[in-house]
Amino acid sequence: MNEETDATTGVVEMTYREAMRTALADALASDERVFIMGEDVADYGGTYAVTKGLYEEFGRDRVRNTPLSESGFVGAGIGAALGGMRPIVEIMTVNFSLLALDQLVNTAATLLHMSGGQFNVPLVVRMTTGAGRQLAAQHSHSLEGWYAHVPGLNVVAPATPHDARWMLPAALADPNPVIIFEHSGLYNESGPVDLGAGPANLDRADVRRRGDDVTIVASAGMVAKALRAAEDLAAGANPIAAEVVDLRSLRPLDIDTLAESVQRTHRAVVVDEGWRTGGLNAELAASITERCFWTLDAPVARVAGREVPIPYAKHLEDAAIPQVDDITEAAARLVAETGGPT
Amino acid sequence: MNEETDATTGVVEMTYREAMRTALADALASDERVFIMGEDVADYGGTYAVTKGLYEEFGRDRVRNTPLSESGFVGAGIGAALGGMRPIVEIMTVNFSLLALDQLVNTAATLLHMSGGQFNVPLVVRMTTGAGRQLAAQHSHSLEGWYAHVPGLNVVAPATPHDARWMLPAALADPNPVIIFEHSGLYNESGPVDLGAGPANLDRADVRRRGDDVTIVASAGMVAKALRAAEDLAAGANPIAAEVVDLRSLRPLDIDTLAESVQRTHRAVVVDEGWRTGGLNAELAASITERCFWTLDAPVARVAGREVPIPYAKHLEDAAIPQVDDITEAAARLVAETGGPT
Amino acid sequence: MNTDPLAEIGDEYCRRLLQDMIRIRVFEERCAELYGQQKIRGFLHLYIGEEAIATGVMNLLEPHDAVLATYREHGHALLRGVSASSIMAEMFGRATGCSGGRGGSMHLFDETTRFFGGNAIVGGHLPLAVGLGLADQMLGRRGQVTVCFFGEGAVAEGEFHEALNLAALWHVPVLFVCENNRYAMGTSLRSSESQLDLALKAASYAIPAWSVDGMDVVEVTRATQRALASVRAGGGPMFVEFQTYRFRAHSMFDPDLYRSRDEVEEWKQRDPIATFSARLVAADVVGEDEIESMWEFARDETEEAVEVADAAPLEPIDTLEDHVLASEEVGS
Amino acid sequence: MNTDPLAEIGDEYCRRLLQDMIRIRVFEERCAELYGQQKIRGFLHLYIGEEAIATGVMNLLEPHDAVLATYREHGHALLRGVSASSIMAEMFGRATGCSGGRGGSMHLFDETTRFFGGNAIVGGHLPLAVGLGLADQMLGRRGQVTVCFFGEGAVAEGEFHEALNLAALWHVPVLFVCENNRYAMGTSLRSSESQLDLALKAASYAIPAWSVDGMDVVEVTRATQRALASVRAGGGPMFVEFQTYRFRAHSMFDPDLYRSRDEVEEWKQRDPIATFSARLVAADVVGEDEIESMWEFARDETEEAVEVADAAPLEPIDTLEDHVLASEEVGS
Ligand SMILES: Cc1ncc(C[n+]2csc(CCOP(=O)(O)OP(=O)(O)O)c2C)c(N)n1
Ligand SMILES: Cc1ncc(C[n+]2csc(CCOP(=O)(O)OP(=O)(O)O)c2C)c(N)n1
Ligand SMILES: [Mg+2]
Ligand SMILES: [Mg+2]
Repeated sequence: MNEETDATTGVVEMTYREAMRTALADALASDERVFIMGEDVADYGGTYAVTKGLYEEFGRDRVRNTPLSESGFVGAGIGAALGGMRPIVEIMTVNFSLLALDQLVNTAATLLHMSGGQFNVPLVVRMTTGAGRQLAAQHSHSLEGWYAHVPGLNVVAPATPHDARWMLPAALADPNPVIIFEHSGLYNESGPVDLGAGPANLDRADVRRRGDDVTIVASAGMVAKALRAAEDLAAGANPIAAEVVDLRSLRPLDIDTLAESVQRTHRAVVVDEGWRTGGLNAELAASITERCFWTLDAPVARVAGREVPIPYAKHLEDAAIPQVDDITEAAARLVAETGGPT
Repeated sequence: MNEETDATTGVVEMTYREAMRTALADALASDERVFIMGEDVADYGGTYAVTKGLYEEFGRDRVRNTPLSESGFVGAGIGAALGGMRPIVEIMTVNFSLLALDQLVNTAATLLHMSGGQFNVPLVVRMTTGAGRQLAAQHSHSLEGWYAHVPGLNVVAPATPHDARWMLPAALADPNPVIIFEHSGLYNESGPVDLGAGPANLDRADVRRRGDDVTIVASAGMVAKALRAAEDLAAGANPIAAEVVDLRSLRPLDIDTLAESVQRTHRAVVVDEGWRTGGLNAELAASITERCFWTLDAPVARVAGREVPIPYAKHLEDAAIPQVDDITEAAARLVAETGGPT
Repeated sequence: MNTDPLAEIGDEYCRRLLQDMIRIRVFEERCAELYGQQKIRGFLHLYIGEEAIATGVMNLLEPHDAVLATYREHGHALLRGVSASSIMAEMFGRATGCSGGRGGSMHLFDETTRFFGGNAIVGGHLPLAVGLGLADQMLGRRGQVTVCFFGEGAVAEGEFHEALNLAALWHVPVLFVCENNRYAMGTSLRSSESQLDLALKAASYAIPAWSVDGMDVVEVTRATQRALASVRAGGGPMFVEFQTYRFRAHSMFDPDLYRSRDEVEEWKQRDPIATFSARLVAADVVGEDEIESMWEFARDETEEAVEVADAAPLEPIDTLEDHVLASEEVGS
Repeated sequence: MNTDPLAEIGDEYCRRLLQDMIRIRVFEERCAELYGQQKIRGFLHLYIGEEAIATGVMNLLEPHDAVLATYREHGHALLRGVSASSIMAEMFGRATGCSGGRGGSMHLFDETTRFFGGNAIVGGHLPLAVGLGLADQMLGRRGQVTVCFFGEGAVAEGEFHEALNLAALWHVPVLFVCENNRYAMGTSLRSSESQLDLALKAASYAIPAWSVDGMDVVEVTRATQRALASVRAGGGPMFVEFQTYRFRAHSMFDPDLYRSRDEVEEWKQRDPIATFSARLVAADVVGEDEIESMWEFARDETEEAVEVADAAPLEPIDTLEDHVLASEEVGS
């Protein structure tokens, strides 16, 4: 749990979807330069019903439907940002963001540098990510790691309703492009949100559960699975105390927090819903190893997606992406192979 | 040097560009299903003059100019492959391939799986990659690592004229999509090509120089720099014997060959022209560590691009990408910190 | 021309068209139920209301032709000759499904009938159609056509523009079939196109194009006959826009808040099956009882498909990583 | 109309147009030399032959307007008021360059004049223009225009299609200026477009469009006046195609094998500077001597720019990672 939620005053339970919608409504109400654009964000209410009701309240100009033109409206978002607006561009899913990748990588991320510091791009892009809903190979990518590779972008992945509520205002206050990844499996999850907390930081990881035997690093949709794995590990025959770290920010990566934890636990498991080879999990394993090589009892264990386009059939999809048991087993094996829990 | 080139008969010296052109001409001559398409591959002769003279010999249909429509003609290449042709699609540079990434990731790489094994895509895509020519932020990407992340694709990076000559026929014989990355800095480099060697493997790394003190892993444009660094290391005050491994294949990664080498040297330096965070270098560091954790004398050292869009000015661009001295220093430091050369 | 269109087409053929529309309708009504029972998962996009288009077009294709469709393709696959049971099994995620259970509703594929999906990136399959046509052209397979179905929403995508330009530039034998059901999810054509005349867009690529009533299977047939004749004769690509409407929501997730009930009801008055049935009865081509048996036939086909699919095995989990890379040529 | 166009424009303005075309010509001729001497590196794309377009258009813009151009933009930047010395310094990779030496020839930027590059992904800046226009519209900055220059090669890109549709759909104040020099590198319009009438394409988005002689600075001026008046008055986006030709190769790397010497020579007969000079002399608007002093002025401006750039410092290497992320608002 992140500390803000320990405060009692003004802490309410709400779903991730409600938290994000509250953040959007608040942003539209408090800054007239802010507007939302994307496919079906208006009457339809957003594919995941996140923008539901907003166009009735703020009108079609500020909650603006776009045609199916991902590259076009993301580029228009960059232009609007350059022109003094604060666009929040919704790309329906990361899968379709490939059509707009040129705009984000070749323009949004490069303009400030290419212009010698003259033009910054205060753009916020939201998109859903992840698998798990039997949508098959073209609708189930987890490509956050690609965006996290690009200098000039900030990339965050709120894993809790609280972060869903408070990362957006921070992103809007940032003078640079910020990409917000929302795991589609999280929208119906509820949790505490401190309504008075104010903008959250966009660059620090957060320890969601304390433990001294092994560090489990996860983000977005994998955080909940990691926490459940930690519970199983604690409830096991010989209990293992797992520490669970929620990355929150994918770029920059908060290696300090990870290193501090691993220095204590001497063991690390990184969890990544995306494909294993060349995924964010590889960067995490590499940086943790650089910082903790001498204190690690074993190589960092990687629990990641299988190297296959995500299949439709449930039993195959489940087998293709990391499940709670995969995390539990990886952590238990790691601890067992290195002398057991302390 | 890879073994084929030790053979004397039929070994000739040619440039990387000539080698690739020879491979293309040979492919067009030997299989009428093969055709080339891309921007300015015909009269213009290709931006890097690789296809020069081919349309005069094989005609406009088989050496086909395309409009500026990267997504369109890459998709057409996939369709032509499905229809029984063997297209060689040239995307001028990896920078523009972002416009076609959806076709490659969501279609070329997924069709076989989504169709339950019914439709394979025998497509070859060639593109240049890399920086070093003062082309600035939008024309200097090294994004091979992204393609190497995608199941369903094969990704190779010939670093020698010999591989430039013999990887193409292997790619054409492969029933799956193969992406060939040609570093634009290599075209004028010459080296030995065994004209009788035949198709090269697309899945094994190759030890280009033997040494027992440290393993330097590189690919594409970084191989030559790694070899020069190895010479400097050997010529230093207290000589260091560096082994240089050319990855050749970026997907699949030949971890066996890397591990075998590191088991001997106990030290590894991975070199990557791309941005450090989340680059292929991270995957290499992570997999080498997994395989060699107990024999490594120190964490794998990563020499990679600085986290900045590539600037135009020469001194800044040079500082942004790995140079020979960066590799030499990293290797020397690694060896010094771990008891010096054996 | 003032000859009677029905006569021109022939009674037998009219019966077949009606039967095929009914087969799609019944099959999909059942899919909706099965989705409610969670036997079908993921996304499910129904074609109900639009059956005249697939029916009119698919019945005019030859075995060697190639077909590409969107995620709203159950009817297209069915009429292409993919068995109802293998389509149903696919949606049940079974090993015997037409994509081995790996594709689901959005990714029906069939190599033997050259059915290239089942594509779920809007606009993404248009360039593939150009390439398939190019292969036919370069390999000298005269008379062969590639038919590419897509929704009007795809027209806004850059790939539509690139594909049509390439098709015209290279004069490939491709028939572009735009299923204009007026909405892309909740976005009406008016809010997605600055110029509503889609045929005019095709003309800007010098591609012959016209707009046709997609609720009338006879009109669809006549227009498609003309278009196919020209494409097969080497006339280059053609574009036909069929005006239609989907009676159901976009997908089973769609609350359908963006259009009025009245609008939907108005269009339902033009139900392609009801209107064609009435017309055939009026013209004495078929009798009420014969029509009833057509529904009966469709129900039997569908129920058998459900039974077969229900009994079908799942792919063993250890095959998960199969079909990522082919060991040698398959398909195409 | 049969009024004398020169008179309409006025002598003073005519002189200015001629002087500006000459400034671009002289500046770029020098760039070519400096490239030979390796003082300018990377890619260098010359505008020689096309000067009438930038000259005619840029002279009609207001300080609050926004401008986007391609990598062939030295002239546009110069006439926008970016100093010759800061442009030259940029190409020399110096700290005093208009992009701090980080952009080079393809990426000239200037915040004070709202010059948004210098964009090197063909077609990539068109959507940005739509967004800049949208910002003007939403912030109620009436009368402000965003002018977007691009080559005819960009018309084949999907982003052209998406951007024009969005611009028309949203009625944004953007002027699209197509510099049709007939070639995209070595690819002629004929081999890149199935429909050669580019204005007709714009029409398919319901955007008013026409084609104009881009070798005649007076025609460029008159057409742009019309277009700008409409856009500033809230008439929505406009599209103007200027027919022109580049006298030099695409870039300094281009062997220029794809077009005949005759073709190039024919077009050189229509050199916008030579023809306009002759016309002004004939009309007694300027004398030979005055024209000579215009060349003199341009040479001085260019030589001074070279000197200043030559003396300018390099960015310290330790600033490499500056300008990757802004600490607070800058520019725009
Ligand atoms: C590139 C892309 N963007 C967005 C989506 C999400 N999406 C799926 S279907 C659809 C609407 C498409 O409408 P249309 O093309 O008219 O076809 P219809 O569903 O009406 O048959 C959208 C936006 C997608 N699949 N692909
Ligand atoms: C998306 C993309 N594809 C390819 C290129 C390489 N390229 C640079 S300029 C150019 C030709 C563009 O021609 P045109 O748009 O007519 O402009 P011109 O150079 O004639 O002024 C090409 C293909 C690029 N920069 N961007
Ligand atoms: Mg539709
Ligand atoms: Mg041009």
